[in-house]
Amino acid sequence: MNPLATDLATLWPEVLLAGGLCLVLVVDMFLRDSYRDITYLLAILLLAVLAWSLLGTGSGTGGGAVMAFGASYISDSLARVLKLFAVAAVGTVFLYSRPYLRARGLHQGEYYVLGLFGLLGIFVLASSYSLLVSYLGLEILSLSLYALVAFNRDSPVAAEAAMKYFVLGAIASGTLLYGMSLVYGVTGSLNIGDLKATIGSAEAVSPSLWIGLAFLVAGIAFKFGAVPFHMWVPDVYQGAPAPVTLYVGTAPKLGALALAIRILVEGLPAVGDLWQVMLAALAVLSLVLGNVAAIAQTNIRRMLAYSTIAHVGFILLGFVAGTPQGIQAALFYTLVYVIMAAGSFGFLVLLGCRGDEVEELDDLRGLWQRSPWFALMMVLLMISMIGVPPLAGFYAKWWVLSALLETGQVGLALVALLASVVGAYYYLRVIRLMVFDNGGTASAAGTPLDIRVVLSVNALLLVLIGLLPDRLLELCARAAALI
Amino acid sequence: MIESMTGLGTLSVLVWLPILGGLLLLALGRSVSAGSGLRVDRILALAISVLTFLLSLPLWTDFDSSTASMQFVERLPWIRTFNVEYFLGVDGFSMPLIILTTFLTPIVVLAGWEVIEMRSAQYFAAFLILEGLMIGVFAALDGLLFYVFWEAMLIPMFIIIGVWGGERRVYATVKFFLYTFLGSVFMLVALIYLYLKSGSYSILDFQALPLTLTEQTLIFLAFLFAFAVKVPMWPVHTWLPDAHVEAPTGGSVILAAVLLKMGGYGFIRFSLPITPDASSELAWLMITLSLVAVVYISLVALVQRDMKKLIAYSSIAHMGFVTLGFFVGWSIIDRTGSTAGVAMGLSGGMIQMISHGFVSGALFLCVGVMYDRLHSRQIDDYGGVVNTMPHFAAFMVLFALANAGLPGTSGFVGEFLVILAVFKAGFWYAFLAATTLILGAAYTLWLVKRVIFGAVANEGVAGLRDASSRELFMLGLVAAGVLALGLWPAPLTDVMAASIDNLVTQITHSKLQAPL
Amino acid sequence: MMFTTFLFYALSTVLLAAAVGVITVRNPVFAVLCLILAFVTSAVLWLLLEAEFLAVVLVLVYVGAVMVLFLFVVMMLDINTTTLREGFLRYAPVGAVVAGVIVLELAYVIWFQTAGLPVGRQLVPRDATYSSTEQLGQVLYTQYLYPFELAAMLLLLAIVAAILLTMRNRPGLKVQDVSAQVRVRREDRVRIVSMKPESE
Amino acid sequence: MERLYLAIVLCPLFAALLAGLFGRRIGRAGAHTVTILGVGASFVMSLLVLKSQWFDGAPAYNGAVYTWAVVDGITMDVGFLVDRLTALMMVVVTSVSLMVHIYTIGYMHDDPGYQRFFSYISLFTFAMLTLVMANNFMQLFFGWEAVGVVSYLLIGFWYTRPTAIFANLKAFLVNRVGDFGFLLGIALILKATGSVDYATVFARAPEMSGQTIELWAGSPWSVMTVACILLFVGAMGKSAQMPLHVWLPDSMEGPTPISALIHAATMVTAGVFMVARMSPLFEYSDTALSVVLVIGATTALFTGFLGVVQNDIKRVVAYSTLSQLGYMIAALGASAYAAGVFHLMTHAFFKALLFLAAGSVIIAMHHEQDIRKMGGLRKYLPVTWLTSLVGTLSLIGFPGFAGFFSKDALIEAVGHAERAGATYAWWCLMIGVFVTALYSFRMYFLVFHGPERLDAETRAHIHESPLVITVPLVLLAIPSVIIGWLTIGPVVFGDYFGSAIVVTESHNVLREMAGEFHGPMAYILHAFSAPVPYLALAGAVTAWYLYLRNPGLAESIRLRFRWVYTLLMNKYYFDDFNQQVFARGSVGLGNALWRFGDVMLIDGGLVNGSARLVRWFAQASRQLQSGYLYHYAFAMIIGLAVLVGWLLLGA
Amino acid sequence: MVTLSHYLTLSALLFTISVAGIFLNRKNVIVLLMCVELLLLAVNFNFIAFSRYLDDPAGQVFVFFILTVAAAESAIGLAILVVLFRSRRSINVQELDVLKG
Repeated sequence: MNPLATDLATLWPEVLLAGGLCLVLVVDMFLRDSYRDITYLLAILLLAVLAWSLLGTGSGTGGGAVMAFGASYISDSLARVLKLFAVAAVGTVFLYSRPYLRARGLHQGEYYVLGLFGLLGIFVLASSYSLLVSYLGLEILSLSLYALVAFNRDSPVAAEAAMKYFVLGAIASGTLLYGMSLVYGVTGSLNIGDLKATIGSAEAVSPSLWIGLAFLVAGIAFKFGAVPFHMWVPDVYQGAPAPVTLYVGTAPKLGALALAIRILVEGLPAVGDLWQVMLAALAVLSLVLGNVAAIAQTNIRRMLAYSTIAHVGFILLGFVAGTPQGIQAALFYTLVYVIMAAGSFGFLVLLGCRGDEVEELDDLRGLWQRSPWFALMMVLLMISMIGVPPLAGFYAKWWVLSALLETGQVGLALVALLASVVGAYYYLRVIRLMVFDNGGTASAAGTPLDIRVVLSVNALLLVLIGLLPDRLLELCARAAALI
Repeated sequence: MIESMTGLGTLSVLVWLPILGGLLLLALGRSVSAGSGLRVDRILALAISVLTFLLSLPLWTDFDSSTASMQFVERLPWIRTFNVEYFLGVDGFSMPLIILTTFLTPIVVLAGWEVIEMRSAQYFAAFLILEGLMIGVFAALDGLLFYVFWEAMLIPMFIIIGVWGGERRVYATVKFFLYTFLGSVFMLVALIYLYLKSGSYSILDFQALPLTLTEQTLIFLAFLFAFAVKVPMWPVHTWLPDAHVEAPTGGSVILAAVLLKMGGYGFIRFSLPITPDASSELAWLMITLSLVAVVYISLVALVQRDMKKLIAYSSIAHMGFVTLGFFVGWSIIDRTGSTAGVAMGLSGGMIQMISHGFVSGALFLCVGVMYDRLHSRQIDDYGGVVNTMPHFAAFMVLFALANAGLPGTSGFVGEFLVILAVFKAGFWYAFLAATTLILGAAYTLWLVKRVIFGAVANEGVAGLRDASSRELFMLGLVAAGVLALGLWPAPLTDVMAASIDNLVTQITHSKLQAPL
Repeated sequence: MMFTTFLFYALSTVLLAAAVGVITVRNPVFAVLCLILAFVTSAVLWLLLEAEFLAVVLVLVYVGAVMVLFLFVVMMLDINTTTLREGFLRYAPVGAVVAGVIVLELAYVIWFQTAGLPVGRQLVPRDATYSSTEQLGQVLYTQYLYPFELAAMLLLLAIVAAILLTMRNRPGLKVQDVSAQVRVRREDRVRIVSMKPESE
Repeated sequence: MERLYLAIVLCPLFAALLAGLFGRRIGRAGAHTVTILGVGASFVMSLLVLKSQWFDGAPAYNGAVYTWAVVDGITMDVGFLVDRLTALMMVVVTSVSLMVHIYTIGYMHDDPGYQRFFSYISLFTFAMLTLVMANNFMQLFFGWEAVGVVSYLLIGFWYTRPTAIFANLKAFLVNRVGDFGFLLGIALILKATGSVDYATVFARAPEMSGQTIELWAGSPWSVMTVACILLFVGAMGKSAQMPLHVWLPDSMEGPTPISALIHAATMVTAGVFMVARMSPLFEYSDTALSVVLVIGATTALFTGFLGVVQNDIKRVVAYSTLSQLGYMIAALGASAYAAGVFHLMTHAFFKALLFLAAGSVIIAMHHEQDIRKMGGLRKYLPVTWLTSLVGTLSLIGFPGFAGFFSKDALIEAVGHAERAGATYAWWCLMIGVFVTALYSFRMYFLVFHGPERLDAETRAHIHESPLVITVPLVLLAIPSVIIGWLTIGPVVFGDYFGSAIVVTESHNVLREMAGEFHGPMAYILHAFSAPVPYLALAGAVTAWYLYLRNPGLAESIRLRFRWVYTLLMNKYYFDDFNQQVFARGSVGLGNALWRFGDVMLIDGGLVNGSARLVRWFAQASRQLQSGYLYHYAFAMIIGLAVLVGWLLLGA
Repeated sequence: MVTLSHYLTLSALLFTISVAGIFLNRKNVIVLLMCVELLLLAVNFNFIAFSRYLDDPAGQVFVFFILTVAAAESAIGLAILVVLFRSRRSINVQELDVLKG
């Protein structure tokens, strides 16, 4: 069996995805608008197949890392977990989105195609083992996101958001590239394995490497949306169509995580203390600014955007710890966050899927009277975001804190905690509006069954993880164990 | 040291039965609540809570008061990754508190029987879930499990105050949530630290863990934040009056009767045994704060014009005795060099907690009874209630006297023992503590004078109908408890004795040397 | 050597001037032209670095395609050129400061903290037969097959996205509907009218 | 025997519960039958106990009923100590209580709270019995507070009267001030002896007397002194000694029967009993005894003065009670415990008698209590008149009457005592005799003799009270005359109390006096060699002259010494002082702490302040998100520049 | 003698100019897109210079891909620009301020 064949064999998830994607694209081209559901179903089917096959391999030998394409591609447990969750996230997003898009005449196959492109980008990032591949993956992801944000062509805000996102994103990838070029200049290699190998004590003290590192960190931070590279987050979350916001808010975080882990943790451990310091600063800024700024918001999605920034701060703290513990914590936090974000944005999509947009917080007033069940679900989501047990959000914070304290960074831990106490306020405000107050318009009445089920499952999943967190914790521990 | 058992036992049942019952109620939702044709929610709630109470009685009857080790232990692995266990068990401290909880919950359900018209099913559900969580807090022997229950309690309480509360309910409940949340995050840090040191979350391992003085001090302060807010101790007490004033009757009852006890319980379960040396270093602080609570807060209570506020402040003052009793031991040891009196302070504090559970709960019930009729908590709107509600007045006076620490009622025992203990620590401590005899009587009986006695103040009072048999029944139940505990505290003290002695040996054994 | 040095400085000056022109000139059309100039000059500079293939690609693909696209768009959306620029002047100082800081930071490293950089390394002399195109060709489809395929996907994505965003079929657009033409029947075209003949 | 004691205590309790809980069911008749039976039973049984203690010379019983609690190795029982002192008290309490029960049938017979009232007084009897029969401090404190509560309830019995509910709150709080000291005293005793059980404590008294305690740095006090004084503070509260006497006159707001029972005969004497019970401790501290002596004597005299100017019939009796209590306390202070307790006993009878008589008058006058509106009632209320004459004579210590023996004995005892303040006390008491006679007869004359000042329609309906009222009067009158004659020998000069009361030899004034005691008759004759009878007589005569012979003089005197009069009328301004300083003060302080400390500093400053700060910061942070692309880009670039610069500088 | 440092400096200057252009530009969005192109050009200079001085083709490969991506990127960017113009009738940067706060 020639090497190319084996390489392609290891590449099967991407191949499958790309192939399926093209299939969907082609099929969609020949469909009349009334048959869009076929595209939808095809996409879901594709994702299901992917998930099933990934599960099949993932559950087997936990961590046998396989390299391919001149060690520019890696297939290890981390990649598998990330891909699996990305598939799940994108699938959930699709499930949520259909009725909403239909109600607005936006139900076009491109939405799914672009979504799958984004997923491909995440796949590439997840199992990239070379700066070049990471860059390409990043661009695939970003470009599809830009397009998705501008997806509703008739909405001026969407266009504005897309343009801002695009320009800032371009700067960010330029910065990232600049950093990569410097790293390349110092190490003479683009391969992450080689980076780890070549950067010894001598190169570690090279200032140009540091600068390159700084540029890299800036680029990664932008992808995460960490202060001060966060400015796009609120505008995009608010401006994009709700399903797109849902997409942007969930899966890409996994991509960003992969990028960070592959480049920083696996590629540049030698200068770990440097990027840890930088990330610490960014994390603190994100925690403080995110939580504080969210308090003053009146637009739900904007508020959630700032809360995202705050959560990103927590994720970065996992990296700050630097230990495997910390990385695992960051991974766990990201997974849990994706679930929470999917739930809360999905909740908005649900409320909006009969045509009337739910934009302002005040629209939620008295939701409990109108649709108690979904109000309850949202309450669960919010509580999980605050980090109150027994919901999954708590364990995420808890693990990150453990990692921080293990490395003796008590100060950071306290900052994070105080920030999240401040943050609790605006999540509570959501609960308060829905449960305590009266008036308001939003209602889940007349929403299709599938999306209702999805949302319920999504929210209750947090409770399940909260009660029996061990499985997921172990998964993350194993996934990031080899790093 | 602990006979480990697998499988779920009494405690698990006590924890999960109410929670599941609450979820069931939630699921049934509107279909059973007030307004709907058949209204079985309250019956269901009552049934579940009474069943829980009955199931909790074995804890008392089968309790082996000769040993200080944990009983009814259940120990299952929960989060293997961090060696966290589902570890339940009770000793002389937690068992009475659990009984108190299970005893009061049915009464709370009764208190909301006719009053709660809006979303009654959810109301009762919230209380049932809350009950399960509270029992969990008292029963948990694993630090993280404890924290999970501890934090989870915030949610139902937040909802209860926020939905069924008074005008300023939102302010009050958010204040309550943030105050307590802020307090407990520090505890989380301490717990994680202890885990990193000991490699397990078992509280018993924590207690056996040797720690340096600085470590102890920091951990102690972290716990102090959490517990002081819950107790609440001056100066982090201001959430309590607001929460009480705005909460519905049942909420106030549970808040005063059980939630405040969590703080005291925390001191006994965590602060004292885990950080004995820090406790002795900082005992002066705790004693001072407690005495401030007793005197300052009593004076503040004296001038309240809102009945619930007044009782809330009196709660703070009475809880001052709890912390005083817990921490005076150190200064006793300093002064007298012997541990005689330490145990007295501890048991005084414990009894004070139980008793305060009964008394303050009862007083809030009384206010609730009046509020349901006149929809006012202002003292000025009442006067001469005894003329129209003689039976109710009798109970109210009884509870008021109990609150003023009348011998023969439970209110006396704790204060009596604590003052006896405190005197060993110094005359002036006792002098200040004993002012509660005067101040406590002053604010309580002045309240009674203005509300209960006197000629009928206004047509509102004139229109009052006397307490219904339901109300009399629930008041009677509590009254029975108050008198029983007052006339014969021996059963309670016996139950606690072993655990208290054990605690005394723990805290007098410095951790700076070899572990115990 | 002297010549290349001279060439370098000369081209660099032009390049930088063009770059500055891109961001300063008032009329976007001029800006595009400046950009094209910049690309061309840098293409020459790349030749100095013996990257002929890339230099050619830059000119052909980039200037030939992308820049034309830019120009096209600029023309299409005719943007009034008289937009205010005192904003530019107002913010120029602070911008200059920040830009200066970055340049200084970079230059400081590039010139004084060169540890780890391959500066002063002797250039490997290359004989006349050497061709960077050949080199690229050798690795591109073997070692870099995976990235190459990814690039393909990326371009596909770009196409999809561009079409999605820009193509819209407005009503009243004059297009030929083949199926309609095929489906046409005689009746549609010919109308038989019966009229009685005229008699005299 | 133990069963008997238990029964004695529980009978009234059950009666009270029956009458209280099922009052409506069993009705008025049922209520009073039950309670009277209960109290009667315990009275009879108390007599049996007295007999067994006194005549059969049974040993003192000291046993536990049940263990209240065991804490820190210290056992706290509920139990009985029954010795001769207890027995005497039990008889006094139950007998007076029985009389009052019977009397109440008449006095309250048209009151809506009939059953409640009976339940209360039975409950009181129970509480009082537990107090006197206690064998440990915990139980003592229980009874101590229980009687306080019942008196609180009874003073406020007519709860619609503002004065009544003010009075009962005041009474309870002032008592609490006493209990405050009392509790501290108990705590100190526990600290010193490690027990709350009488027997143990008394046994350890000697070693306890050695210890010292530092109240403030560098001032060691004898533990015994501090403990005794603290305990005595409790006694001051209950037995209304200056300055804690202020509640007793106001307590007259309660129905007359309880004024007789609680605020004359029994509860107020609890302090006297307690000190006598604690004699084994007090004997070790001269300082404490001197304090007791001085306070008692002062109260005896100065509250007596107040009685002279009062016009409310019950208040006059109340002040006389105060002053008599002062006498008893003074006797205790002179280590003449027996004399004190003896006076307690006689006083119980004649003061109860006087109160009930006053009550009878009040009923006859249709609840008119102002003696200036009475006069010449003798012919309308023969029985009442006669009995109250007996009571008055006994009170002023007319030779031969019960009061004479007790009072004369204790004054003499104080005279014999050589202790700091003894002479001062003796003078107070001597003058007190005169004053007592003065105000007693003033009241007597104004009520029963002289011109009739009552209005027409009162006169129309006035008539002697029914039997249920007069019979108790008579029954109380008898002991008021003879009890002293019968019992002075054994009780005061004999060794009736035996071990129940401990007196160190050096202090034992009564032993000295016992030498000259040759039976009651001789004692009476001997008394005339002392000034006491003459003073009493003088007082009576003055009263007669001023208030019958020419009342104008009394008026003119009052005008001459207006300032004295106002001083007395305002009760030396004690009440105003308390009202202004303590009541107002604490309320003001509370307000200050609340508004400034809680609302302003903690809530306004810390809590809401930080919230406001965060919200402000939040608003500010919104400005950063200007919406302009170039600002966003600028922020990114700045961030990048800072990161790079930081690394370079860090290097 | 032209050293690596010269090329690096040149790219640094290009980088800075483009960045400055982005945040100084108050005119129309399209210039922003051009600045992005300049940015990438700067990066390309780095890579090519390095690959020359390291004598390693990887750098050139990277540049090759960057050019590809840049083309795609500018295509999408321009597409968005068109959408923006259609919906707004303006591509003035200062009018892109609906989303803020």
